Amino acid sequence: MNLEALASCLSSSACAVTQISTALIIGMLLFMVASGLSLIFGVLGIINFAHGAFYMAGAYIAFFTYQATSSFLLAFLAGALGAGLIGVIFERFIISKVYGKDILMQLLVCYAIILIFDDLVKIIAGPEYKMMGMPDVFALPPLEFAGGFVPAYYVFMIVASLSIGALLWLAIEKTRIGKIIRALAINPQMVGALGINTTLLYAAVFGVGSMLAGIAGSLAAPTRTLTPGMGLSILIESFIVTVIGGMGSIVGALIAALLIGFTRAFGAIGFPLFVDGIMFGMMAVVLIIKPSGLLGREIAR
Amino acid sequence: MMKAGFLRDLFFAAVVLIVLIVVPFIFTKPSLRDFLIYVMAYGLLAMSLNLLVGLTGLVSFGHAAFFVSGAYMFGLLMQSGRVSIPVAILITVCGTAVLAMVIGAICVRLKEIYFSFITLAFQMFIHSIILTWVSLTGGDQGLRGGIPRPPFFGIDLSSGASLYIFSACIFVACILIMRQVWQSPFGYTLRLIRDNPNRANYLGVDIVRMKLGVFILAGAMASVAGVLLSLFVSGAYPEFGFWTTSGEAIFMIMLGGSQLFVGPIIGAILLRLLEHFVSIYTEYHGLVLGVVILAIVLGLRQGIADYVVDFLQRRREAKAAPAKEAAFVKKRIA
Amino acid sequence: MTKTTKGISRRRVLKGAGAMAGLAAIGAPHIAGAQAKVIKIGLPTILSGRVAILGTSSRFAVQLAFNQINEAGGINGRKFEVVDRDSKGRPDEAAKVTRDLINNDGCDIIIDGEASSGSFAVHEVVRDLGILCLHTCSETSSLTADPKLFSKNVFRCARQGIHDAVAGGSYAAKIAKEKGLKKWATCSPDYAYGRDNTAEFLQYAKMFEPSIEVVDQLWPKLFAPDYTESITKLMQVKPQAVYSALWGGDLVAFIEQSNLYRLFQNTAYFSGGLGDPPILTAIKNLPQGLNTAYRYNNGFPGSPENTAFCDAYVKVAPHEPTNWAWQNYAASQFIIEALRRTNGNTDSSALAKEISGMTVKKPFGGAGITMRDSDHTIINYPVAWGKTVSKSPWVLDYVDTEWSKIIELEKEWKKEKGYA
Amino acid sequence: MADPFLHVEAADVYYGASQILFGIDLAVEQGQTMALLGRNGAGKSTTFKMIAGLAPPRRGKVALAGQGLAGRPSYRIARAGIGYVPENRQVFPDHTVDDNLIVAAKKGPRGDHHWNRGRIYEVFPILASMKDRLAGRLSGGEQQMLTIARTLMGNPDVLLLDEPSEGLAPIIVQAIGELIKTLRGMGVTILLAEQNMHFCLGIATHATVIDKGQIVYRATIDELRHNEDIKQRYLAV
Repeated sequence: MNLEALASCLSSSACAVTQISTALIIGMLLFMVASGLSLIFGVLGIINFAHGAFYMAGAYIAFFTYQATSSFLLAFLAGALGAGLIGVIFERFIISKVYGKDILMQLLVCYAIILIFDDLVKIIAGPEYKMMGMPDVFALPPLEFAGGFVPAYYVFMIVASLSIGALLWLAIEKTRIGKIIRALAINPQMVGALGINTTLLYAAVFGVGSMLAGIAGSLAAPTRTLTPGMGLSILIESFIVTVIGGMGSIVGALIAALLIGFTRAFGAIGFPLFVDGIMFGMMAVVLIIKPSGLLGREIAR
Repeated sequence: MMKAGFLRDLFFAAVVLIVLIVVPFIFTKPSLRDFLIYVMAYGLLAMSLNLLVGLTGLVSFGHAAFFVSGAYMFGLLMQSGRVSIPVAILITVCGTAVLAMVIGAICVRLKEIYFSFITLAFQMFIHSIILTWVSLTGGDQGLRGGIPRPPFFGIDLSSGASLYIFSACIFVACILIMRQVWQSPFGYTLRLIRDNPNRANYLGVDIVRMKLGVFILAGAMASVAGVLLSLFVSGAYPEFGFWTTSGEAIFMIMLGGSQLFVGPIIGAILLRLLEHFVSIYTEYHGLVLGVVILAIVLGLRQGIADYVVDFLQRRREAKAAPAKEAAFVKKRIA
Repeated sequence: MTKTTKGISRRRVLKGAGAMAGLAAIGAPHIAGAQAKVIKIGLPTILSGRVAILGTSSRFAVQLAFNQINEAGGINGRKFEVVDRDSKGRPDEAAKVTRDLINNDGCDIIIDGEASSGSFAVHEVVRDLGILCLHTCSETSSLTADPKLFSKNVFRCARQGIHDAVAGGSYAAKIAKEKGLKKWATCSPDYAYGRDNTAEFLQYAKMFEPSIEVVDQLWPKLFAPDYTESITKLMQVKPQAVYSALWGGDLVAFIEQSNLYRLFQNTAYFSGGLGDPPILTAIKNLPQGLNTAYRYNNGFPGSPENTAFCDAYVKVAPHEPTNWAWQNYAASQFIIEALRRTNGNTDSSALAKEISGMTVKKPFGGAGITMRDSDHTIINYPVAWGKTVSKSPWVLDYVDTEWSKIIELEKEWKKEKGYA
Repeated sequence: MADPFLHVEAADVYYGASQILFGIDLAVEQGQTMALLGRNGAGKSTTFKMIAGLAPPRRGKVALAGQGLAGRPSYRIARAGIGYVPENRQVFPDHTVDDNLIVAAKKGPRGDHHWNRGRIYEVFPILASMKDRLAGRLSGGEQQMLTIARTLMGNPDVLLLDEPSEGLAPIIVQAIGELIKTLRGMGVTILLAEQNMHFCLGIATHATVIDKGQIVYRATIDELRHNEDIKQRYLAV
């Protein structure tokens, strides 16, 4: 434990800026993955343990698109939409068969999908590490803010994630379709009886949730290594985020993702050995005090 | 009644034990023994978890925490060289029971998926302790240097055959204990809690205490499974306590069936066989296993043993149905 | 795209239709006779998950070696069959599949393609069953250096951490002296190998250049996808040089993420794991002048044997040989040569007796690689450090370390550790 | 004679293995207000759920304006013109009153959209005054008004009202009654499930009595008013 280092970091603007940006960098990708997880749980009542597979799918699709086209924009869009599409197919043909079944059935189906996806990636892309590489647009020296340095790509990543998060929030809170989706989360039968095609809506929500994971994957592709099984590590952390933030709450996911981001960024300086323990500890404490998470509702179903 | 039931169980247990011991002497290939010991260890883990999942409706995602605690406690005790094997097992089971009591006291108050989450959190916490506390546990490399098996009461477990027989005896004893719980008034109270907690509450059942009781019991049984495995592989590894191990146990329950007492064992055998043969033929065993899981979940929609039991019951009912329907019609007309 | 070229059938055809019959099949005594002519090599390794390349590149090398000998007519008329099995990187699974390979598949010899933790588990099994085994991937020094773990049938045909630490330490000390690098930091994965490797490197670097001072040590998690917090921490500490034991995909991510911060503009980088072709080629923007240990290079040592090995390997694998590939290839050579000497007798102790002290020329030529008989680990393999360049062959200017110096310091280290 | 506007014929409904409805026949003409009367558990709600597609019949048929509905998903039935108002006032509690209406807005089966929020607030002035309040915070009567209004937003041809008076104070019940009368006056076709016969007397034109999952009596409301036997047997509390 080195609280002195922590204090001295916080008192220097250079250090504070760099570490705060670090927290955002870590937090934002987690937020993207966790918000999708949270959305799917909130509306469909499914804990999508296979969510990491969509993150992986997004990253690989972005990687191959970038190799083929050398366009980051296309790679990003392909990763996001590709993961979304796979999500819809997965929902229609598999997950929809276990709605309302006990949680173990859902868990098992997701486990099966993880196994299948990892092997498919190994067959299609091979077992070796892949790295997409930094697109030329972002091949700039890191930007300086108050003495601290933030790479240009990370600035883009943070802004993009926050914008997507804000769009998602606005869509859910302010648009008619968002209102319908919130209603769907609470009383799907009633929503159907009002003439709304709930089947389609479920597929769409699952698609958007997977798309968010795909977005995280394609945003991560230029800086993270692609391997079969890469979905696992991010799944565990985003799971912690979702539980802390409250299953079903987008804002909760944001707050919790930032909490984890700050814990890791400043933990690296002040208490490097306890970071992991603190994350699990926070999760346990939240579950004990408020099982539904910081901003979650008790489950109605 | 109880007594007759117990005698019958005892008889079955004796038969199973004899079969378990005799089979490897007929088919003498050592790999069969290896296979059976694995099935016993993982089967015991899955059965103990099913006390929570199938009997009480508590879906624990973190049951491997007790499996790993069993393996490490036992391994460390044996490596200390101060105790004999039976004493080490006794201490391990009691120690894990205490651990399960502490964790359970917090967990069983939570409902449904929150219970699942918090058990998962505790398991990951224990797993990260094992990884971090290198000086005690050996960190990611596990307990190294082998687990000594000093002879006791003239039994020397360093021979493969006696280790196997010892494991089979412990396994059958544990199954017998769990069977008694499964059939006892305590077991029926747990089923009531699973099916209708409000009614249980109304009848004056102390739900939290009952849940805690079965949680401790299941944890203790899981620790025995951990002991068996660590004795066999002569080591203990953090992976024993990773969430994938819990996942595997859940998978065994689902594969076999949660409502039949022996379902998880059937699941353990099926999964082990499946993995064994699939991994001989292809490195893409994940793909094959995944497809099999989907086929079972989406096709049968329940464990294989549960499916067979239901199927037989449906057939019996279908035979009895015409008579019943006639009676029903008569009643309506009247 | 992976192009999987299959050599001799690694899947056992004979298991056939009856296999699913279940328990009985496992229990059935395996058929002697015609099959006994085939010598089975069991290869437990990691074929799935994040480090699957560890196993697949090992498998390519082992298959290559035994295909070559099969094409040459086998040994004393006996052909080879390689049976591989996926351990998923789990030690308990590694123990189990190794037992299966021996007890069920009837493998005569085990080539252990496991990472460190799995190797210790396999080690217990082969020690228990008394079968010949060569560890080919674990670099953890204690695996063979610790006499408590010694087994007469078990060898290690892999780089040993302590050898590389001596070479790396002396190389780093020289550069530190030249460039005045005093402030050092480390950033290694938080597990046994990462910690041991880092400690050993620092020990020798400091021994050779006492002015080296370690200002900070960072321990990111193994298989962490993101190293940003470690990188920014390094930027706060501002060391002149960084040592890292990161490897594989983790290292690729670390280098790319560090590039974003231009970390290597003012900081010298010393890596134990960078010199592996799949890593070097995966990194899109490989900075020039990073220092790395030799893992494999098609131009070093510049011998015809090495070129022949590399050419044959890329014909069957989708990438150049890896560190694990040459180690496995060399291990196969030890086995083949030993069988030649025993005339195809697969008895473990007979083979072990031959392998002790044996020298093989493949794959590097020159004086060959020797299996030291005192502790069953290889010596005289390439231990060198070089600097990265931005295009193939990726690493140049390899600086050798005298093996006599390595062995001398290894002796002291063993004494220190109580191993000798 | 043409088929009735809303027509249920010989419909059987099962929950799992147990049969709930036995050969239900129902006919509601356009513009009628039909009361479906019966005791608690007689099968009124199940009948409604069957029509709305939430408890599809195993046998028999359901048709609206000659168009078969049985077996279709509930949203298709709603789009065909069935406006189902469930019992227990299932408002979306975390949505505002306004949002509850927005969620339900759709055109009628022939593209008509005479019901919109403006019109709703005219007809339900009490909702207009609290349109930004969360629906979960409304009183029971207000919630009942909201569920009716919400269903009207879908411009249905037939309104199925499941026990709108249940659990409400008499004065509120009266207000709901007035509201239904207003709707009737506007020409809305209504099927009204009730155990409270007196509530229906001033509202409905026709009555059907259901008991133990079977239709036992059909008449105009005036005939029922004077049939003491039926009232005693099937409706007395």
